[in-house]
Amino acid sequence: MQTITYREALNQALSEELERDENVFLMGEEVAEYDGAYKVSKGLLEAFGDRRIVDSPISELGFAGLGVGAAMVGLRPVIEFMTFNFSILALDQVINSAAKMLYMSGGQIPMPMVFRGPTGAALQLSAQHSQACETWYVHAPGIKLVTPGTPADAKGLLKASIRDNDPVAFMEGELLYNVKGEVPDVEDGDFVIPLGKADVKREGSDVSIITHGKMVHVALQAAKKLEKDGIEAEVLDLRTLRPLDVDAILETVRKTNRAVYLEEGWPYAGIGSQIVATIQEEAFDALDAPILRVTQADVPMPYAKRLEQMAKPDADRVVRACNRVLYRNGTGS
Amino acid sequence: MQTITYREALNQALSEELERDENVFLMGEEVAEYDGAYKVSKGLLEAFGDRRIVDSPISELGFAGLGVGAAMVGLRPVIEFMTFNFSILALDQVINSAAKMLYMSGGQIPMPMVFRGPTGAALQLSAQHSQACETWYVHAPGIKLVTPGTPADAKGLLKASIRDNDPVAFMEGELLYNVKGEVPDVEDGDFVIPLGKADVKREGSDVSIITHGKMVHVALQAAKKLEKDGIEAEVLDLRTLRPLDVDAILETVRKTNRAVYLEEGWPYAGIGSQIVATIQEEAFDALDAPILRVTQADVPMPYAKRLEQMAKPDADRVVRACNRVLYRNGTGS
Amino acid sequence: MPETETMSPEEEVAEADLDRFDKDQLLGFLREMLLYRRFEEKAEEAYAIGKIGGFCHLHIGQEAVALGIIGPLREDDYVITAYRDHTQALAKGVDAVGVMAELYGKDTGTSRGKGGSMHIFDAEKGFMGGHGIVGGQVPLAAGIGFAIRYREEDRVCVCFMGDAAVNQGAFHEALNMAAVWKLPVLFVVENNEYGMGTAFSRVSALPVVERAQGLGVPAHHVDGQDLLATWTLTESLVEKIRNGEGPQYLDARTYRFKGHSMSDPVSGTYRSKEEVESKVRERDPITILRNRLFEEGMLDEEGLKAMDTEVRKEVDEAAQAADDAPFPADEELYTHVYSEINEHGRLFFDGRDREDD
Amino acid sequence: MPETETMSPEEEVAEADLDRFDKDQLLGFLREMLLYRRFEEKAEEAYAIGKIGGFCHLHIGQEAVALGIIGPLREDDYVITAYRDHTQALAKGVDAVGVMAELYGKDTGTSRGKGGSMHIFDAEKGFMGGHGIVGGQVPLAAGIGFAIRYREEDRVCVCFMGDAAVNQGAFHEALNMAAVWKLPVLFVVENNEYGMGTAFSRVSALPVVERAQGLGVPAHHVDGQDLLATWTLTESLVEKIRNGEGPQYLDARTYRFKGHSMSDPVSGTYRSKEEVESKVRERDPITILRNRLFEEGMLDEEGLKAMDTEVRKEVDEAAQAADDAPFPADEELYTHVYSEINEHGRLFFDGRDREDD
Ligand SMILES: Cc1ncc(C[n+]2csc(CCOP(=O)(O)OP(=O)(O)O)c2C)c(N)n1
Ligand SMILES: Cc1ncc(C[n+]2csc(CCOP(=O)(O)OP(=O)(O)O)c2C)c(N)n1
Ligand SMILES: [Mg+2]
Ligand SMILES: [Mg+2]
Repeated sequence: MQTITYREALNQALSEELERDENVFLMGEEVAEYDGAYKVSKGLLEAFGDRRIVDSPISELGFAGLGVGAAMVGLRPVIEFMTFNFSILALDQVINSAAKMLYMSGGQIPMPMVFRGPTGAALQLSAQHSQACETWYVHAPGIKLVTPGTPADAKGLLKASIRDNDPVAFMEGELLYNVKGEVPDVEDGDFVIPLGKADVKREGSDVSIITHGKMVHVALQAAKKLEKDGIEAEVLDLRTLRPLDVDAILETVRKTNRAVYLEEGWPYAGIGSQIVATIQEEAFDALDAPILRVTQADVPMPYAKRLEQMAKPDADRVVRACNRVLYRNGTGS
Repeated sequence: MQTITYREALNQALSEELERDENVFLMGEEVAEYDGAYKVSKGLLEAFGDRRIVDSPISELGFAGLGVGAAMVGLRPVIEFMTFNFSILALDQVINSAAKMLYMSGGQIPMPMVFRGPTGAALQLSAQHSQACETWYVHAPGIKLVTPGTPADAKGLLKASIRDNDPVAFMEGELLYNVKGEVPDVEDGDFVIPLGKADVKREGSDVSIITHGKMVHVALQAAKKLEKDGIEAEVLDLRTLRPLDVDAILETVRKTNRAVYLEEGWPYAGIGSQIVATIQEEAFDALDAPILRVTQADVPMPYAKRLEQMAKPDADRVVRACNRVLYRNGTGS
Repeated sequence: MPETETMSPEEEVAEADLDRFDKDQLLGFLREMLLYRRFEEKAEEAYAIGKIGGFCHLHIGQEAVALGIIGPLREDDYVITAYRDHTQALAKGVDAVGVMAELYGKDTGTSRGKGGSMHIFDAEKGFMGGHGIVGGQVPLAAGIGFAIRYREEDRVCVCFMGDAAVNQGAFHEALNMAAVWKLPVLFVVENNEYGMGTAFSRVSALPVVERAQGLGVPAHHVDGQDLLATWTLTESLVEKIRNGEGPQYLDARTYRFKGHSMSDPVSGTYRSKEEVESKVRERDPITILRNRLFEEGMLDEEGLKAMDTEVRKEVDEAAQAADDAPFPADEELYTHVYSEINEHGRLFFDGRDREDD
Repeated sequence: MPETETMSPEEEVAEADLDRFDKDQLLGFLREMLLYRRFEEKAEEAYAIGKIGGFCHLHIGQEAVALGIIGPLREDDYVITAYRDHTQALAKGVDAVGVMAELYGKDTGTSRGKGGSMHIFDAEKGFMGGHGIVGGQVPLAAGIGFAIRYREEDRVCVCFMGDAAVNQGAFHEALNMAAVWKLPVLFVVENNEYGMGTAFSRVSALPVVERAQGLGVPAHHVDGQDLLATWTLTESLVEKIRNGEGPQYLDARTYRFKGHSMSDPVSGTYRSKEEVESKVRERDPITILRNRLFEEGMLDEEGLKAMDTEVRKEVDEAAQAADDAPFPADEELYTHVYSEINEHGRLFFDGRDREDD
């Protein structure tokens, strides 16, 4: 096992897939000469040249569409959005071209491509630069959505996403890039994690904290705090939101009978709303309490530090939600 | 009471508001010379001139942004999207400019504007022209979302939306434009329906069918079919999705203890998922069965007639869902 | 950096024209355009009796643009276009039966009945669709061009768009990228003067041919009703592109003889009946070529009639075959959403598989 | 239809320049630019010690563009810009204390601490923000121009953008609309040659000044490091616009002396240390104006020092005031999401109001 950062894990995945398949290329703003705005593509220009690592103009709609066109004739583009915030400009190409192409062509034109980059808030970047974009990428069928929370997941899932024959939105986290974790050694062979398998990041029997992406770490913090209070929380990391591991969700809920969904984004039609709907539909009798959701405050992200902290979901809020579904008092701090 | 079409109701609302307030103008593709792609703006060019009824180029991002800019300095733009399908191109301006402007300016710049046009499927327009866009417009805070299902609601809510000081997405239905209904006479004075109030379109005590937009009519059909089986369904039309009349939702659920959400759009992170999450969170003990959702099939819209019919939610499907939450057998036809 | 140039190809071409083609070719051209015309007239009929639904945008009046630009291409070149796509598909060699069956929503349609009129696809023939969002196909064309260059092939991609598409941001972004990376794409504006009911000149500060001037893609224009001029100019542009000179931009001036789509009026507030009638009388690309052939003594009324009978028969047969073909099976609702059904996890959330629980 | 023209204003202006301004004005110009410089240096310091967070894009090196273009405007004209917005706000008369307080995230900030560095707003002063999506403000400017024309006012809206924004579709769509409707907007590209770490010429087929050529907006360029040239040209462009001639486009050539944002390197793979150093040495707008004033005998070292001391004091006071000001109250989290809390219905869905149930 190597201990590397999430950033290095992504870099390894890109590098290995570029090496493995000549059809893979990386395009986006600052990905080549500048090594990536967040240095995820560091060294790739040098290793693979400017045919395969391509700096784009700031034309999100255009280069997303260019990626779709290249995929139409069999290349396997990896399109980097500097952050997914800017990708709303490109959403028409994602939804109306990438996600629908296979269907409206009657199966003729697969879309083996990946849109990737960080989603969600970093620190004090305020309203236009701090939003979790999952909902916009998961609502329409035809696209898959992957949200790794750890270096190992980042590597294994990015490799799987690049090999997948459908369009995949792959959402990272700016605040995750420096997070370290164990990842299988390169020498031990191809490390690929199949899409659609959730991962129990912590076992527990009292309450299930279900989550995805960078919130996995917040969930684990909350679980630690709960542990001090004698409560064993299970933390289920969905890892991929479409395909979604419904079996794993139902399993943890049937085990604990109580659940909290934690997500970075806004509540209305968020990922959590879908998970709640799914659980109540398919495990109605297993629930001893309503499922609560812990989300960003339902406001655009403010700049001021304290307001921003308040706006973000945090471990204390998760603890309080867990206590509520356990019908206990508990403040979370 | 006058009996007019949904189209005429919208036309009256536009005309009255243009008359009332010099700051209101209408811009969009084909709204002026052509009288609107669906003739909603018929006669307005003649009545108000080309200063206030403005044909735009096919530049959705551009003219949506132009509307935002005009609202920044106090005009009250009504921006027509020929259909909301095309507005995904404009979504960045809707979310990042319109919805966030007031917040990121610290309250200085209100956004008194309306984005309107038909949403959802018409007949056999296939994948790119047939989608319900509610989720994309409701997920982010800062914008309101209105979805009238009848001529009276169309008129009263459009007038309220134009007068509202926040950005409002106002979603109509191509298949609703010819629907007729009673609307208060013009002579009887200003007819405005406040945003945020749901409407019980049919009373019933056995099961609640909650819905919005054009699905109101499907829900009423389903209720009729159920009636023959001795089941009294209550049909609650949310009318506005943000603000959302949660009280009315909880009230009907507390009355019937069983609910089905019917919507035209896709299921994943759809409106229904939010409503289910809200109900189970706030009326958990009132539920005698899981809430079921009836939605579009989770596929892009196919062209072939029969496939399209299968993809769309219909009354029979609603009947079957109601029977399921009532733990009864019943086929719906 | 390529220089922006505006040529006047009509003049240049006028002399060369007929001699460049032999009689069989010329007769073939006429027959081909007649086929497009009769095909769409048939579609119009079928629409009227409800065999075809949804939107159906006819290309009638614009046939010379389809043939004049796609004709000179190699079989392995690519074509991509907007929703007004029937005759371009035929020009690229897509089977007329498949196109008609698609309009009928049949399982034997080019897109298996899922796409319909706006989304004709035939990947094998290099016909890359049929796209419904105005301007949406323009970045896709840049992507196809990118892939050609990436693979060091000498193919070309032709991207058709309507005049109104020129006002989309996608146009701007895609042409700039094509110019920067010298992508092998011919961007063709089928300039029929109107976007639906809006005259281009009412919503654009400059004429179509000048709209690429800030983008570094050399611009050309041609009389798109003159098949031979269009063909000849296209040959030269495609050659430039194949030689690695980068993208080219062509304003092909044409006219739509029918309404925007089936339910729209042919004329009305936005263009007069007289305007349409004079265009139909004087600018019909089929009439223009036919007259040339009459003048040159290559064809007479009788020959034309025979040709037309043949073409009509072909079209009738296509319609019959479409009518006879099966609709897609119900199971097709869920196929082709994903090409790969992952081993783990759920992909569809409508709960219909649990309906009978 | 306006003709696209490319002028060489440097030359034209060179003769007119100094004489057009009186001594007080000229000294005022220098003082103003010094203020911008010291203000941002102070912000840099405050950032280093964590008083300012998030992104903070300094305008250092580009001051003459802000002053030269905003200076000639009337108080009731509008300015809108991207995220590199501090000095433009100051130039439009926004209170330095309010801007600094915004950077500090304070309740007394121009956007009450909610916007931060990228979103300075002062509606009363006609400073319409501070926008973070590259190119996003360009259609907004068209909208402000539309409203001016709608109300038959003779105001002008200046829209700043970076060179990289020119590659956004929004640019294309907005400029075309501005040209079609003759909107009173001056589109200014602050052409500092780079978008973050990418040289403009690497991702654009044509230079900035030529990029509006297809859009019908007359194009101009100016040495944006030469305040007097910029001011003089702007006066003439604003006059044209006020006279109803429609939009104008200006390529203001400048250079960014600092990194793209606080955490980015000043130089590196994308531009050399030597390049930056030579620009700082030879193209500093403050040094350029200062030298002119020295040459003309209007200012000496001592006068400059006194001026600088004064300016520094002003900036220190602003920083102190910002530091002393209160942070927004917790309740502010939910204010300004909606301007109107409707009588009926729920607007917020995070359930926090029910947390203590
Ligand atoms: C982005 C977008 N906006 C609006 C529409 C609706 N629409 C379909 S065709 C059309 C007119 C397009 O005109 P043009 O590009 O000139 O092509 P033509 O129909 O003349 O072939 C419009 C407005 C659409 N399909 N996509
Ligand atoms: C749509 C969008 N894409 C990407 C970014 C990230 N980004 C912020 S600034 C910038 C560079 C912009 O350069 P330019 O327009 O030249 O302005 P400058 O920074 O030089 O003032 C980029 C890529 C963004 N904010 N918005
Ligand atoms: Mg046209
Ligand atoms: Mg720049």
